[in-house]
Amino acid sequence: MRYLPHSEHERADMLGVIGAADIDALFSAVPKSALKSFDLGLPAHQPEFLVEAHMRALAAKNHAAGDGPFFVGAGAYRHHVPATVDHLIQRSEWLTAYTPYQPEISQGTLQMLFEFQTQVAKIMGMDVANASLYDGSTGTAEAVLMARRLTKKHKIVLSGGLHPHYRDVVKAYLKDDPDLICLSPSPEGQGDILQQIDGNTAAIVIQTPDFYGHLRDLKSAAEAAHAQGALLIVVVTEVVSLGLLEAPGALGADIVVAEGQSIGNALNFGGPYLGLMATRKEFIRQMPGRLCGETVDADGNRGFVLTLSTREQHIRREKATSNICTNSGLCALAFSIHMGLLGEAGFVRLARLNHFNAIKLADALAGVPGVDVLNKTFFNEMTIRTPQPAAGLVERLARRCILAGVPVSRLLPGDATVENLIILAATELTTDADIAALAAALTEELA
Amino acid sequence: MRYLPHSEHERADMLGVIGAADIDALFSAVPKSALKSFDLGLPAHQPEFLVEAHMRALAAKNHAAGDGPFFVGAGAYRHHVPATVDHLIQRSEWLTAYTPYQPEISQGTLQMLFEFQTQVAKIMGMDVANASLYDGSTGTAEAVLMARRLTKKHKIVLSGGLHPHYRDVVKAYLKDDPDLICLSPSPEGQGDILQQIDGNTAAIVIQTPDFYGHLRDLKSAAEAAHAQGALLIVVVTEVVSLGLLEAPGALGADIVVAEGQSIGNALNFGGPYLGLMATRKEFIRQMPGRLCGETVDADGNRGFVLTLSTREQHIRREKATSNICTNSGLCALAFSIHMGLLGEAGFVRLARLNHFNAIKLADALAGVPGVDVLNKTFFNEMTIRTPQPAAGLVERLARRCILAGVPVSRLLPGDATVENLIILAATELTTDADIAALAAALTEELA
Amino acid sequence: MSMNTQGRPTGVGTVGTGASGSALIPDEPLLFEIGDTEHSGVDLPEVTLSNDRLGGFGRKTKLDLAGLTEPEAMRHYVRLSRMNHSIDSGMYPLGSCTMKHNPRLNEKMARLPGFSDIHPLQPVSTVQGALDMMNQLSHWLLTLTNTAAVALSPKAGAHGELLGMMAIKAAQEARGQAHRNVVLVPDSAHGTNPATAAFLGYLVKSVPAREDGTVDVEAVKAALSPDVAAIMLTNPNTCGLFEPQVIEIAKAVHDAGAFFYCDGANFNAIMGVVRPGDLGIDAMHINLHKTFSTPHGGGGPGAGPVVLSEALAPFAPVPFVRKGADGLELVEHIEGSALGRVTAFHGQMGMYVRALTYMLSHGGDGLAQAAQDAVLNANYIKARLQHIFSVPFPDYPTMHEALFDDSFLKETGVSTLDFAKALIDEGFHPMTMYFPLVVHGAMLIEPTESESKQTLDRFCAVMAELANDALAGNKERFTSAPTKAPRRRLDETRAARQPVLKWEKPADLPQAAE
Amino acid sequence: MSMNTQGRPTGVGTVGTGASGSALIPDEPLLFEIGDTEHSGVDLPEVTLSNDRLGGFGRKTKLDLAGLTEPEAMRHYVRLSRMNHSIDSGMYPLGSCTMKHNPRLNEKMARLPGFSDIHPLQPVSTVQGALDMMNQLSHWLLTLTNTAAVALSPKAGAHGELLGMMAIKAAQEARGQAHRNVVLVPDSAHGTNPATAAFLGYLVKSVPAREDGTVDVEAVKAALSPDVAAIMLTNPNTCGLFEPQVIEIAKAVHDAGAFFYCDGANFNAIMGVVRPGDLGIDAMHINLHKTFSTPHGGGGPGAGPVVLSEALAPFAPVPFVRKGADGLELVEHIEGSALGRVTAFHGQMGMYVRALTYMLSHGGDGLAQAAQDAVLNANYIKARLQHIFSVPFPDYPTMHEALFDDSFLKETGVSTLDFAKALIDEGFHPMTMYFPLVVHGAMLIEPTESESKQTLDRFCAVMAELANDALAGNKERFTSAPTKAPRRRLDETRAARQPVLKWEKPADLPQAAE
Ligand SMILES: Cc1ncc(COP(=O)(O)O)c(C=O)c1O
Ligand SMILES: Cc1ncc(COP(=O)(O)O)c(C=O)c1O
Repeated sequence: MRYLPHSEHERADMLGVIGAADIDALFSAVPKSALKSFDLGLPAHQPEFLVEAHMRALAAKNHAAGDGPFFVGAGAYRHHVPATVDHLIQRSEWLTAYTPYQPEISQGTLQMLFEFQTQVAKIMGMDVANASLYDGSTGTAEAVLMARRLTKKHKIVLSGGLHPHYRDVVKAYLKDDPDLICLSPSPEGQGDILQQIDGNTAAIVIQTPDFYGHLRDLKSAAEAAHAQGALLIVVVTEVVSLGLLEAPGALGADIVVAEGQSIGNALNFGGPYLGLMATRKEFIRQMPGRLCGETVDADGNRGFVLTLSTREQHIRREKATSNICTNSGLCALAFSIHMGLLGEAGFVRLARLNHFNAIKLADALAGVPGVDVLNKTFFNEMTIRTPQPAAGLVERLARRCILAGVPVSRLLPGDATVENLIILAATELTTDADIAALAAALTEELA
Repeated sequence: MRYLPHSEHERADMLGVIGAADIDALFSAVPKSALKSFDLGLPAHQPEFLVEAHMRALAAKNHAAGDGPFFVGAGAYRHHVPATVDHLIQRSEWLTAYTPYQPEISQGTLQMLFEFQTQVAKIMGMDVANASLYDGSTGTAEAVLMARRLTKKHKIVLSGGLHPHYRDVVKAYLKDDPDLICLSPSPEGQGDILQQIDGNTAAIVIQTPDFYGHLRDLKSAAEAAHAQGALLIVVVTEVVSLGLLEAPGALGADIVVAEGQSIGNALNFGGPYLGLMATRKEFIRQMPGRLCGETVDADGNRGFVLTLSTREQHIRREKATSNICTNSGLCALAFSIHMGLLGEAGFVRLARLNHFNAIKLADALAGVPGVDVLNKTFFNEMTIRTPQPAAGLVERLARRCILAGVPVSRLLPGDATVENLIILAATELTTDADIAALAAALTEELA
Repeated sequence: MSMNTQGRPTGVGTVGTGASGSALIPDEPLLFEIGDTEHSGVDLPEVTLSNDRLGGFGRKTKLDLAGLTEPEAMRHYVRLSRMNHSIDSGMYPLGSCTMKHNPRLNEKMARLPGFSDIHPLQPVSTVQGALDMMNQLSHWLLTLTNTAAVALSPKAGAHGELLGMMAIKAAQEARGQAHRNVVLVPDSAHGTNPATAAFLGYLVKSVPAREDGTVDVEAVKAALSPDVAAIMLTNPNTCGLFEPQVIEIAKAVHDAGAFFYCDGANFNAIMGVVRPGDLGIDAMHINLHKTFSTPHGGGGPGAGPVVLSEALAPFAPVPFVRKGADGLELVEHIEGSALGRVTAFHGQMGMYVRALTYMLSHGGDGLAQAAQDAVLNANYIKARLQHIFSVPFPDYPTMHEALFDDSFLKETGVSTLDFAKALIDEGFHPMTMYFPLVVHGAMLIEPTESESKQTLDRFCAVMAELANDALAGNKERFTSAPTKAPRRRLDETRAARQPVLKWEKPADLPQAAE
Repeated sequence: MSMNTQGRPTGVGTVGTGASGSALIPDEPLLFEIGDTEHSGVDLPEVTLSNDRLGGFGRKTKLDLAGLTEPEAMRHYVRLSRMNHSIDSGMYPLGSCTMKHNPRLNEKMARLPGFSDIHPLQPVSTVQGALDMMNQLSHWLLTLTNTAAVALSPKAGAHGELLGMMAIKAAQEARGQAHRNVVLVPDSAHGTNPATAAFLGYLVKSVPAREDGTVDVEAVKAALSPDVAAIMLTNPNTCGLFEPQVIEIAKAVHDAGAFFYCDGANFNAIMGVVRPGDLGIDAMHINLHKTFSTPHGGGGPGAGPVVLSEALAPFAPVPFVRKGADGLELVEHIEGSALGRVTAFHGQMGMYVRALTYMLSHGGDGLAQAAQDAVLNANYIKARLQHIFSVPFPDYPTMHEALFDDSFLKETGVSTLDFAKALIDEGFHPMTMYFPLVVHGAMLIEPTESESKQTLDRFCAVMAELANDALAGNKERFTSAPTKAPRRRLDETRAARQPVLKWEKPADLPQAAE
């Protein structure tokens, strides 16, 4: 067994040192009835090449995004990750290190986290960012709880443009909470969230670009919220949009949560992803998640440590701001490397290219007979109304090897008003040929 | 341009420090007529994802060995390389280091080479091995020259079982040398090399398993050669065979050359590969290539250095044993890691499994009507005679997605006696299903 | 790195001047001190946006994001990485963390485009292999635990705890027991346990441990009341002991109408050897990033699937996979489901691939052998060190980790922390310290099955030598340690008192440099 | 590592006790001191060979090969690697070696199964993409050099020299000039040049250089005779200078019936800016592992394609690719070909993929910019250091490398070697030393285009500080260097006098330990 260093005689020697008759003697505390009292019936160990063949066969049964034209978005985006990023994150010293609790021999991870926090704060226009959360959806739920702690008020209003999965996660975290108001889906970009704000409101949650691709007005929202002592939580599922859209921090956001997958991380069928969270300086002590800070060592040299851990479960236990422990360290590294490679110039160029391709896509879709593009504004994603139910249409296009986007009904089943809607995204990887193929296939399917 | 760190203003600053008006001023020694006097007409720089798309499209036009049943060998073999090997050799400190001329900061590479030399010497049963040559074919030519230097005699006899490419390389290196005797191809394993040995003979060169898969008798060859003061050079193109076959050193070989690709290295369409060379202690100073040796540092700690470099071009120039400089360092590392993972137990098991699958293949081929298996002995490779010209048959099988082996005529064109011969190999990756598919297809094609 | 008084670096890659200076681990400036907003390591075409669709929401503020060209980035991240210890470069005996070997086959498989380049919302008909993979992983987890259902989606252990406790809450409500607002948690529990319970609004009530480090069923009975919704028990527990009365405890808990949440972080000790379902648990998370070798990544990502008993199975969250008429179906919504979903999409696919690859490599036989080797290694360390180190709970053989306390250091002036830092100078990562809380100055050592006898021997020799040196009064070696690492001890108080959580341009700093 | 008197290690991964000891770079025993013949990191089924076909040639002797399980192997090779300097971790200014950035995209592309998992002898119809790739690479090489043909197959630069000189020999024979048995080689040439010429049986005759470091056309004319087959000239030369009279030299050589072999190892200085074909060369190898960024790998593999003039094109070896009726054809045999083949199969495919990927990434414009940046960087170093260091050839701007001699150290007792070793302690890899031979105590510095201005500034500052320190009489710092590396200076004499070239079991050693 290739992963186990002991030979049989080493095992025997060690048992001898321990003074145990056999290995079972070390399991003496286990009730007899439960110790090795079964036959697992699982396959035995296998050579690497057979395991590889097994896994390759499974992978081969999936249609990879690169296999044809691809327009699926709705919270996860296919961008190009430079080879450098994936190479670097596989280095032993990044991949196989633990959480940097021993700073003297973890300065690599710690300095990287400090750089990551800086990058995240900068793109969001906020004072501070944490060292990552699981993903955007759980980050949104954490932000909602954080807002309650900060304001000591209860009412939470979720915009109708919030990703339905994010809404569901907040609902699960706030189970049956009557103070949680979820506005109905707003595929046309309409919104009545500002009317919902009252003196009991802890926070309103607005996603932009929203689930349907529309850009939302954060400035008015911030003003309305702040007027009532409520916080504005901004959610971003496509972090690339921040290269082209005004920073939420500059518009008055109090907490910004984002899904960071687009930078540095593959689609991975939904995970692992990367939760980003940034906030105002004065809110740090209610922030969940790890924070890395600068300090000096005994020789006066600059160094970094995890800090403010009195917010965290391993110190504060039931009084912690969150129960999160393991977070998305390596995804944060991937993000930080990719963002470090992009820099301001590259990040802005990337965002512009995404928007450019999305405009081409929108224009091409608008030209397909029977198709309406619902968006007046968008970044790289938009919603169309088709004359047919979306689910079947998308399925038929998939059979033509075109992954045409997400039928809204997949996330909001049973809602007749969205049955014919499809959300489509374009990125820097979308080619003119892809768009032409989609438009042609859609035209044929709808003919 | 992502690989170039300078911005335009940095370039200008640097020219200022240099005191050059512009970059062309630094090229003032170049004749005007030759400096930038052309338009290359080459494409401009491209984003990574477009380059990747271009290369993927080229790769996709090839039939990869893993795409179907595969029996091609004849000097290059498809074995499983553990993921650990390929991961490790991509570590910056291995991949992007230079030849370890500064031992204080190259102990990683040096210790590895010392271990590699030990491994190679052990599997060959020889006293010493060098730190690699380009590949087996050039290694064979180097061995021949080394034998001449050692014996101060001239005649070289190449067995008819030597890989035709190896023979061609020796011929090129020894251009028009009347003392080079190349015996005619011996697909049946026949050999008359011993009769060729005379008092003027520097060395005889015998490959085993030979090009056609036959195992050759090294012991008698060594005795016959030594009786005349000639050396026995043994060539091994399938290094895995040494797990199951007696070590050439134990049978009297004086110089052993092998192609090491099978361990740790992919097929790569023929390169980079790995030349292994081992010899007797007393012959070291005539050996080509780098050698790594043990020593101590100023504090008395064990360390390793490149040594005996008075054999080499950078010290001896026109008196060097060879002109080789850059060799196959990283392929040697891959070999050493893979061999280190295998160990004696694994290497022997691997060789046994190869032989086991080859026996199944031979038996299945023998069962195909019209096919003769020429080999009485083999390791993992064999030659068959078919009723039809081999080239066309192999081509037709390729169209059925079966890569059925190498038509001997590909390497010995125009030789009517080999026109119907195919060389086929099995390895640990050959499955029963692959063999059945081949036998069935062959039966059909020959029906 | 030599620093000016503001703690800023004075150059690029200076080799430290102290004893810790190594020519091959030079200091590295911050990304922002190397790059600027013009440099970029990504080539992309410049496009003209003549008619944008941004509706006036376009960016007006600058990002001020530094970029690096590719060679600069490569060097920056390679140099930073070289300042890290890692499991690949040395023993990492962190108790409760299961820092085992991370096979690279797993990494390779996770990167097959058929797994890494598929979207969570592309048509289910186009991801049948992914669903099959999830099904196979589920089968292994269910078989190894002998439980009824598994929810794959939690993102890490603590997230699994959350899901499990949510399911318990929902089940209690379904039984009309919504008033149950207490969760029992032993003091030895990991911080995530009480944090999770509190996160869901439960009151946390502690259960005392016995002298021998295990939980007394009688103490549990005494603590159980009609207000108790569940107990959260770690087994093997955080002292490295298997709870001998776990079956009785489960029964008592069930009899009292409560559920048994088992923290499965220590499953590595018993996988393939003991099935938690046989012990009466109702929910248990499994850290794939511990037991099933998905790499820890410097702090994640992990994956914390939760197995559930028959009683809790109906309260599993979406999504899950089931067999349908046209192949595998992904169930993403259930009408009136009590729990909904705990994360967007389907969880940590990348970790599932790695974990399943690991399981197939090991096989059922190999997993059991691994568990037994993990236990063997911990007992070997305990046996070799127990004569010098103080063992708080000597009554039972330990499971996968060996726990010592600091009483052997009492007279030395050397603290557990000092001792651990001295280990750094010997090339080892420290053990877990000061956890579990139930032991004074705890040192929790988990070697895992991945360490060879040779390494364990060396580790024990170093530990013994250090202990003898501490007892011999050589306090300075410990209090000044580490001296051979890239940094000496860091000032954590300063970090917390004057938090500097992001880089500011020296010019932007309130008090400028010098 | 603490050692006994036999130089054997006393333990696993001991942290060195000297100043060079770093907790993160512990010493590592030899593979054979860790593993044994039973351990294996590869799982394979045991098969029964009831009826083997080995004809009695089966192995009787033991291999005595140590094996490691996978976690042990991972740690062994990661630890070893950490003792290496690398281009990714620091500047590697080795003159003549072009240690430039190695993009990881190239590595990724080379590993696509369509390139890495194809066999050199599978049917040509199944490898059309590979042939197309080779054709595209050839097109770039021919375009950049303006030559008539290219032979891709040489395995490295020296192998390319061999091929080129073989072609020249064949061409001379074809012209009835087989008697020409002299090759002219300047003293500044790399060792492979005279070694290659001698390998083919040529007499090597040196050509003196001028005071200014370049070759005088008159000196060449004087050396040319009816016995001269060729000149081997490096351009830019190994002093970092472009040969100003190269066109005149080519003409003189041709007029005398000889050929011009150009060593193209320094092509990085001029790619996209000067086409060697325009200068009159007949053959030139191009080190893909220098100019076109394929990684050096600690000593290879490389690739040394050779471009050929019209005159030599007919003497190119097999194999080559050409357009045929059914797509691309691989020509593996030519009836009566003068040269045959210089290696089995088709050369370094893996390197071709990397080089073409690099070319496409850079584009024609990027390659020219890279060459100019390489030259800019070398001149910048020269400009910043020329006031302290001694410049042997100040007349011309340098090309891609800056050459200094040791005259500035004359009174200091510090040698070039000492100086270089002190650079190690500052985190830099030394420059090339004592080459070219034409300069006393040469220091040849090639920064390549990959180094940023920031790094160059730091390098120059360190170089200047070292020089000043040497001049200030601080000899000890240099003669004792390095002190911060994993090893102090090694005893090379001992290594050569009592060669120990492989590990022997201590028991097997003639004189047993102690
Ligand atoms: C006993 C125990 N429970 C729970 C956890 C939390 O797991 P995670 O870090 O994956 O959230 C840990 C992790 O360290 C643990 O050791
Ligand atoms: C000038 C010069 N010529 C030839 C060579 C030989 O090239 P290779 O090492 O690829 O054989 C080198 C390599 O260092 C060189 O610098």
